[in-house]
Amino acid sequence: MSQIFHPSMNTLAKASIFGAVFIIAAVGWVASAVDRSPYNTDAGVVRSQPVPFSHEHHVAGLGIDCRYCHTSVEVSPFAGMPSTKTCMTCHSQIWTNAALLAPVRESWNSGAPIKDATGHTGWTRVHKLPDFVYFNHSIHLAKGVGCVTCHGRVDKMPLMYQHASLQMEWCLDCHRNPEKFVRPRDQVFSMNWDAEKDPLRLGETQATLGPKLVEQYQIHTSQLSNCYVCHR
Amino acid sequence: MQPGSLKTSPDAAEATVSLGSPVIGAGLTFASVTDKISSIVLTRRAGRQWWIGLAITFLLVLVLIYAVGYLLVKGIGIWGVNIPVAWGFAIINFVWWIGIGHAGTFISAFLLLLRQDWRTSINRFAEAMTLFAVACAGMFPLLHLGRPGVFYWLFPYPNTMGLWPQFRSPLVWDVFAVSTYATVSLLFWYVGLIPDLATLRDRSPRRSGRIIYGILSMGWRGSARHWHRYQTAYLLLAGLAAPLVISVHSIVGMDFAGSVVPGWHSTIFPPYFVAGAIFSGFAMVLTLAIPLRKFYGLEDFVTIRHIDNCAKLMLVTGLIVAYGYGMEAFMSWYSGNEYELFVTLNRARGPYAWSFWMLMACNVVIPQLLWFKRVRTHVPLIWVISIIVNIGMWLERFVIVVTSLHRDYNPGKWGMYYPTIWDWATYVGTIGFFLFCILLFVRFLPAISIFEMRELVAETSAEGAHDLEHDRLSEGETQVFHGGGFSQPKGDQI
Amino acid sequence: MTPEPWLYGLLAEFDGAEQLVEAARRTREAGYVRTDAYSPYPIHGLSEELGFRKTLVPLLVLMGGIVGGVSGFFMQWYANVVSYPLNVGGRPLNSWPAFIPITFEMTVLFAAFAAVLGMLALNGLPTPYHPLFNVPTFQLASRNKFFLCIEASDSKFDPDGTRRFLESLQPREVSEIPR
Amino acid sequence: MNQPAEKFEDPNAADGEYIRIERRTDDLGRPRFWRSADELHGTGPFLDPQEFVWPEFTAEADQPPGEPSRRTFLKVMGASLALAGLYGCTRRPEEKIVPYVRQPEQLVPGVPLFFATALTLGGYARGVLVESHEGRPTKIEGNPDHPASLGATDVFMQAEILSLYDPDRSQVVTHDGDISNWDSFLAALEAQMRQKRATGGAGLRLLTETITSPTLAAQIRDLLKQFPRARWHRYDPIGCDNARAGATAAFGRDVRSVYHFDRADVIVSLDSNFLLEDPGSVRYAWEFINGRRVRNTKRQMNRLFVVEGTPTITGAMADVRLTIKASQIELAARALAHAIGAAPESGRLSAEASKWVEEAAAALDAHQGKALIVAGESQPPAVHALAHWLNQQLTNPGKTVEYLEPVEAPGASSLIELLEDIDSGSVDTLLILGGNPAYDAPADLHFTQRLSKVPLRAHLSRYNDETSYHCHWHLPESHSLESWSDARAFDGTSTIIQPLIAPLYPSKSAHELLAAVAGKPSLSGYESVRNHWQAQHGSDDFEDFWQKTLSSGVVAGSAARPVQVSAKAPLPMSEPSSGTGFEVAFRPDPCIWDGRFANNGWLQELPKPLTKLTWDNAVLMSPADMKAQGLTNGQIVELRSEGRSVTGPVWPLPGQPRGALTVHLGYGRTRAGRVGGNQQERRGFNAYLLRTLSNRWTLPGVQLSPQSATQELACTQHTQLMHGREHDLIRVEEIGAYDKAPKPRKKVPLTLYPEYPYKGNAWGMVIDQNACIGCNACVIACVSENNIPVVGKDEVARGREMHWLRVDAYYGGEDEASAEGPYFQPVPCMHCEKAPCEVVCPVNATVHDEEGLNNMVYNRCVGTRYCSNNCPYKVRRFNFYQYQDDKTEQFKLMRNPDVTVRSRGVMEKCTYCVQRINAGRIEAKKNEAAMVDAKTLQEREALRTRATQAIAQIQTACQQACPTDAIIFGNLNDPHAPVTHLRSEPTNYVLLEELNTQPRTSYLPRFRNA
Repeated sequence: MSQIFHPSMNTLAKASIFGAVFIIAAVGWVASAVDRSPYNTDAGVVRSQPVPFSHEHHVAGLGIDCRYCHTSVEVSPFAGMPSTKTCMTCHSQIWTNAALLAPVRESWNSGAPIKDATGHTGWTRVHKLPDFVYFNHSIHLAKGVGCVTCHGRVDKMPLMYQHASLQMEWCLDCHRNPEKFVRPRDQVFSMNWDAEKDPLRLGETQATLGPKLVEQYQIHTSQLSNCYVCHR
Repeated sequence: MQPGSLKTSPDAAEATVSLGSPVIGAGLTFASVTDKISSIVLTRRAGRQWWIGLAITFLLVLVLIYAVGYLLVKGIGIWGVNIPVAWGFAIINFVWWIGIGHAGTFISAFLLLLRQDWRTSINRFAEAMTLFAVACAGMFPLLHLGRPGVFYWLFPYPNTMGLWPQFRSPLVWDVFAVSTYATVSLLFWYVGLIPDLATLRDRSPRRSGRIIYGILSMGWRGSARHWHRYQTAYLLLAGLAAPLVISVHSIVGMDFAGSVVPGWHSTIFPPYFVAGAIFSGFAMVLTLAIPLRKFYGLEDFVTIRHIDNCAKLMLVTGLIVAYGYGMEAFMSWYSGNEYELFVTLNRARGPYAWSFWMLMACNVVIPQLLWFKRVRTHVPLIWVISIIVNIGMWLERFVIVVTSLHRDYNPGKWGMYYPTIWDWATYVGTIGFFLFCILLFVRFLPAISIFEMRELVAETSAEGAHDLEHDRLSEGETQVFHGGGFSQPKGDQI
Repeated sequence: MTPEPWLYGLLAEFDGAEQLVEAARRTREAGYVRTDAYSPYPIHGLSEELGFRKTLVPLLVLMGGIVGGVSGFFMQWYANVVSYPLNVGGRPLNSWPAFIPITFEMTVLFAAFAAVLGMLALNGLPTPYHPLFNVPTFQLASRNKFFLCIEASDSKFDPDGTRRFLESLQPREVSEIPR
Repeated sequence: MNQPAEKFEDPNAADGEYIRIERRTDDLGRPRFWRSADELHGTGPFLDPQEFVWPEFTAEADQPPGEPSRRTFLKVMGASLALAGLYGCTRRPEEKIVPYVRQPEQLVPGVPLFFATALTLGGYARGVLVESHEGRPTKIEGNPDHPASLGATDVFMQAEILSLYDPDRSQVVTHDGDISNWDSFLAALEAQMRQKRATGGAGLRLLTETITSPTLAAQIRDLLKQFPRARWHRYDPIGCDNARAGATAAFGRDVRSVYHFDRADVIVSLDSNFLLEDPGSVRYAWEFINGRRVRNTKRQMNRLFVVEGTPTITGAMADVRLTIKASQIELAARALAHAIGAAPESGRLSAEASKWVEEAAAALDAHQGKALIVAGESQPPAVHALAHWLNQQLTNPGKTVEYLEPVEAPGASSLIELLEDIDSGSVDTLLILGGNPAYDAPADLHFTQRLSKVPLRAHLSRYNDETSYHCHWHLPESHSLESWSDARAFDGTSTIIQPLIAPLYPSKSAHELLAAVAGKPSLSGYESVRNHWQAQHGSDDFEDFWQKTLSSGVVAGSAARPVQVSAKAPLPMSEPSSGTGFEVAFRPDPCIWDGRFANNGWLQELPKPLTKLTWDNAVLMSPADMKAQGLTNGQIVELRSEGRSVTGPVWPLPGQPRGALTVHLGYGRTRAGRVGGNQQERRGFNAYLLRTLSNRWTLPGVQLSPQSATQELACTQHTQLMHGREHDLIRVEEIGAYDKAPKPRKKVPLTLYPEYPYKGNAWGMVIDQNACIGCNACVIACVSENNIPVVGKDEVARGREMHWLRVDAYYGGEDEASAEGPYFQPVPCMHCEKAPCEVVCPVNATVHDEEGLNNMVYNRCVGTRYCSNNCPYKVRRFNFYQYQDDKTEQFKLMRNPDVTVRSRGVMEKCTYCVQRINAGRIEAKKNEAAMVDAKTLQEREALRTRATQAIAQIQTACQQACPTDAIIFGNLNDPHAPVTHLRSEPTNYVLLEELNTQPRTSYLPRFRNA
């Protein structure tokens, strides 16, 4: 009987068995990476809008408070989207002829909700939670969770995009350790609050301040990871 | 030796059987054993029956694929399950298949540890049977999910939800038990195959065959040191598989025993599930072995002694199972729990009484025939009995699942269970898949462990071990055998 | 004297197990170390005759089992007590009795892998190519023939002397194993 | 409806009206609402409706169940090979947020508003509060201020939400079956009216059902003034005709009797199902039960005697019950009158009946002035007259019963008169406002063929139904939640009906149509109603009155005036019905009433209180009779009488008198819709086909002939016997069980498991089985609140109904002959502290939370259904198919946005209305957190109180709907909560206690005062 295989097959065969372990591990790692990547979470993806509204300009530039447009954020699960009327309070006075604002004026005149150039009605949703997740803005503000904590520095976003992954593990991170994130109730709308630099609370750091606030605001951490808190 | 003389007439062999009676035919040599078994795979043409069988079973596989596809499109609602009977055929078939698998491991592991030399000629395809049965079983828990697409949530892996499986649930135990069982069985089977694959490599007339078997045999060359480690590892695997097989069906039993459902919540379930598993397993071994030895003329290897032993084991396990039934009924009365008692009475008198009494007939009454040696050595009769036992064991699971659920604590939500065409299609489909795999197996792999048979030859007939005249014949290329060195089977037997 | 580089060793073919065992013993007594015997089925005591003492496989299996068991239980304890503690049916977080089945299964799984992979590794398998396969009759090692091989790398090896020694064992024939 | 969103823009543009809602709470802790300011009630599409009701897993799109065609083969094969590994991989679709152009000031996006209005049944108003999410009515609750509701509802009120969004509602005007429009109808009408004005309206006829609406009544009055020769006719398939005739017979004039069951110690019902079938039933149920709540501290209860022709839920509550043929009840009534000391001796009675009469008479005698006799609509006027006379004899008037001015609009002629005029050819224009006489008129009137003689026929109705089919014009009618109107309750109290949403389709209300007839087609319903009340109230401070009235939901002081009347001695016996064969009793269906709710899936799938049948009516028969006739369940029988016949399946009804059959009206519709039945597919059989003018309720001498065929009926409870498990199911105690009961003690459950401390809230529920009348209001409320799908008859028959809350009905007694009850047991999730379902879930999809709730996380569920197997109470429901209709736009608008819409393959169950709990808890926590910044101590305390209030006010949907407060939910850690007190009642028990599942839901036993 003659040889069936070339000597190199020995190495090859051994390597294939040994390598299988690493291949499987690698596949798993890639899968989990993709799962958490913006491709899957849409984090950092800028959406096209009827009007290229710049939070950077309105928040950082003009210093408009979040609540000016997102009116119901303190009382309702839903932060609220500004009505055309809200836009027109200023833009009936300034930039009255700006081409960019045509859709707004169009809506105002026609009385129909805002449309983009292609005729699609409405703004494109940027922060989308699955329908089986019930997020309530008002309670988070009441308990000292700042806008920035979830939405990022919108004052640095010329165009709006989703800041965080919005995946369950991300939510749990704060629901399990609120002290790492809570801030004074009077600072929830601040874009650049920092525990170290808070003039009213000298010498505090998040590490020292957080637990106190959790205590004061009666945040029952253990309850925060109950399923029914977010899912119904 | 003369052609044809190798094949001792079955009748002669079956006439008398005792503990001393041979586990292989007389006058076998290393060479003849090797050539005969390997030739089935390497040189014999696949017979007409084989093709017909393959065609039929393949049709059934198509039925399975369609049934599963329709299930995935429409949803679990196409089955007969409902509230209160939320488990139906899927779980029944799952338990049934898992049970069947057990005989394979039992034969190869337990009997090896117990130094039962007669096991050698049946352990190989018993193990194959295990693998395919487990494959069939594995399908059902997956398919019976409301959302099969997320079955992987039952496995622990780092996920973005920060969640884990619920390790207290017997279903998760199942996941681990069944997957471990499948893996270990596969390893055990493959390790057993390596030397035979080497034999096939060395005897294959075709280059393709030499390459394929060459790769699979990993360059095995029968070195004394290799044999040494090989046997140690094989023995240890057997030692691991033995408790494993017990644990697997105990855990399956705990799927039921772990619940509060009257008729399920019973400590006797694990042991008598294991006994039942081996009971049905041996039944299936016989159901397969008897036709197999006939078609491939393997009466010398699977002798009447094997059939007799399997029958005895069926009898023993059957009695354990019967004892289980008895204790179940007794405890339901002795516990004084009205709900338990009701379930027992409802099984015997309720709308599903037919299944209960059929079960008693198949699993308790008919196996008693096995007390008689006449019956144990009457091959066709044994074959029929083994099939009856298979049916009986399926009915046992039907009775356990359906009759317990359909009338439990709350009369306001009692109900009935009627399987649909899709339940049947899926079940029959898996049977087809099982036989399909078996047919492929006997065609492409040695259905009997060649090297262990050689060992057996060495032990039994020292003098017959080498037979010069025969060796000369076979030193050359294997096609020499086409002229028919030994028993040329009749055409219709191939 | 140095062996030819093209030679792997010499191979003697025997008809029976007894002869092979006998040959193996005498080979060892003759002081050959790098030897091996090949048989179609495991022959009791043969490897000892070649001076093979004990194997590591059982130890590996034990290790595998321990690793599997510990990691199995730890996984369950960690998931239920540390990672995401949940009140499930009012049961204790660390419901250790409920964790036993999976712990056991993991033990068996890891042990089994250790047994198979360990055996292969220690045997140096897979080796699809081997000089022995260059010897035409060697294919009968998987059928009905028994072989004894003395490798050229053995310090006592010398082509003629060793061949003479092997022939003194009355083999069916002695053949050279080209690399 | 193609673009729902646009339909929602600016609903009441026509009206220039809008309501601002503020929220306060009354002492009962029930939410109440009133409105102020007078602005536009406009609520545009603030979000795409789909935003809130997107099915969970879009990848699992699915068709309703059906058999595979050869076409599906490839798809199926493909799917099977793909093996569904791709669930998670579907990218979420891009979504749009559509903000307002001008956001209404009162509206806070995401926070529901509540509006007070009323819904009518048979013309009588029941006040409701309607929950509205961004302009979409989603849920109906009772109005605590309304006398006919007291904050509770019945099944019909709850189900109106589905009726509103019913895609089968008529959406266009049709003329001779072709699509037309309002303009062409109004043109045709105008042409007709022009010559009518000349002739003073000769030949003009209106046909309506009972009208209590003051505005509509006034409009008709004006119309008849305008057209002196026109006439108005009225017909009701159910109605109160017998009661009114009886009153006239007794008092010489029509009066309305209003009962006060809570003031009566002894109540005798003469075939009256006052717990279900009276315009005041919701209130009566509460009063009646109030008279029999048994507690450790209050151990008396009223005593109910019932004689009835067929078992009803009222009979099921009876302490002393007699079921005899309906035609025999007059005899029993007279015997009773005789025993009380009335004139003529009655006919012979069975021994059983005489015994009942004696007991009843004795009890009545002993409770003069604290007794009450009620007669049912299905009894002839003579029986009603007897009842009035008896009440008077026992000095009950003014105490347990009051007589008021009739609340119905007077001046209507009868249907017969209309038909006679048609025969005489003096009718040329017939406007049918509502109702469906072509379907439900007595068979012997041959309504349809006589109707066809009228030259111009128009029918205003919500559905293009049988009557529309026989009219030239069909006119879509607006739903009560879409249009302005008003109506009076059983006691005359008026409510202004205000719309919550603009009409989904081009429809008009009766007001608008009549205005058009009167020549003012532009007059809106809003104007008609407002003008009427302005005229009534006078202009000074009218605005104030108008706002108060709208926000409170009742017109203050509008109840009918009491009248002084005295009953004459009983009339002579009306000749007893004769004839061999069976006696058939016609009754309104407990689920779809007279057929008007036939197309309402919620009601069709609602198990009937006694038989637990769904989707069909049946010929209800005494089990003994069925044996005698050799009939099996569901076997088809033919009922034949006077050459008319119907066929339907028989079903056994324990307690049904021998020789009597009962059939429920409302089924066998031919043009109800896809749900209620059409030409292709009928639901049940049409019992109206046997009903005659003279025998509207009881038809003697019916021949019954069994057929070979059998029909499968979808029954949700296969056995109504307790199989000796009374102790673990429904405990029935004689009154005074408390004396035997153990002293209240803190139960310390033995268990190997650690005790989980519940420091915060600990939710629990107590169900008072002595208060449950089995009316099913809780079930429908749950369906409406929790987006529970309708699965259809076939699925129900396979045991797959989805109701989270079921009401089991178990019969007591030895056998079917001596069956007691049935007793009712609502079974929601028990929220066991040691829940068996949780331990077996392989993926942590159902676990406990810190408030003791058994959480069911749909999106984690993989669907092993192990939890259902391991639930001893079998309260879990599984989505075997994609049951939720995620295609129909209307349903997307209807669903509760606060509850996940479950999709295929997941388990679901009662959550204790966790969405309401969370809303309350969040409110409380907001206040708690705010306490940090409180400046003063008072402010701090105010916040604390608001926090505790928010928790205390949480109600489950079933609890809020229950007319008798049989379901009490609350925080067991709150020592003041009612649930805590009831939990510690010595007779309080949990189901299957020996399993030690430690349920949070516990039960109080049923008591009998025999």
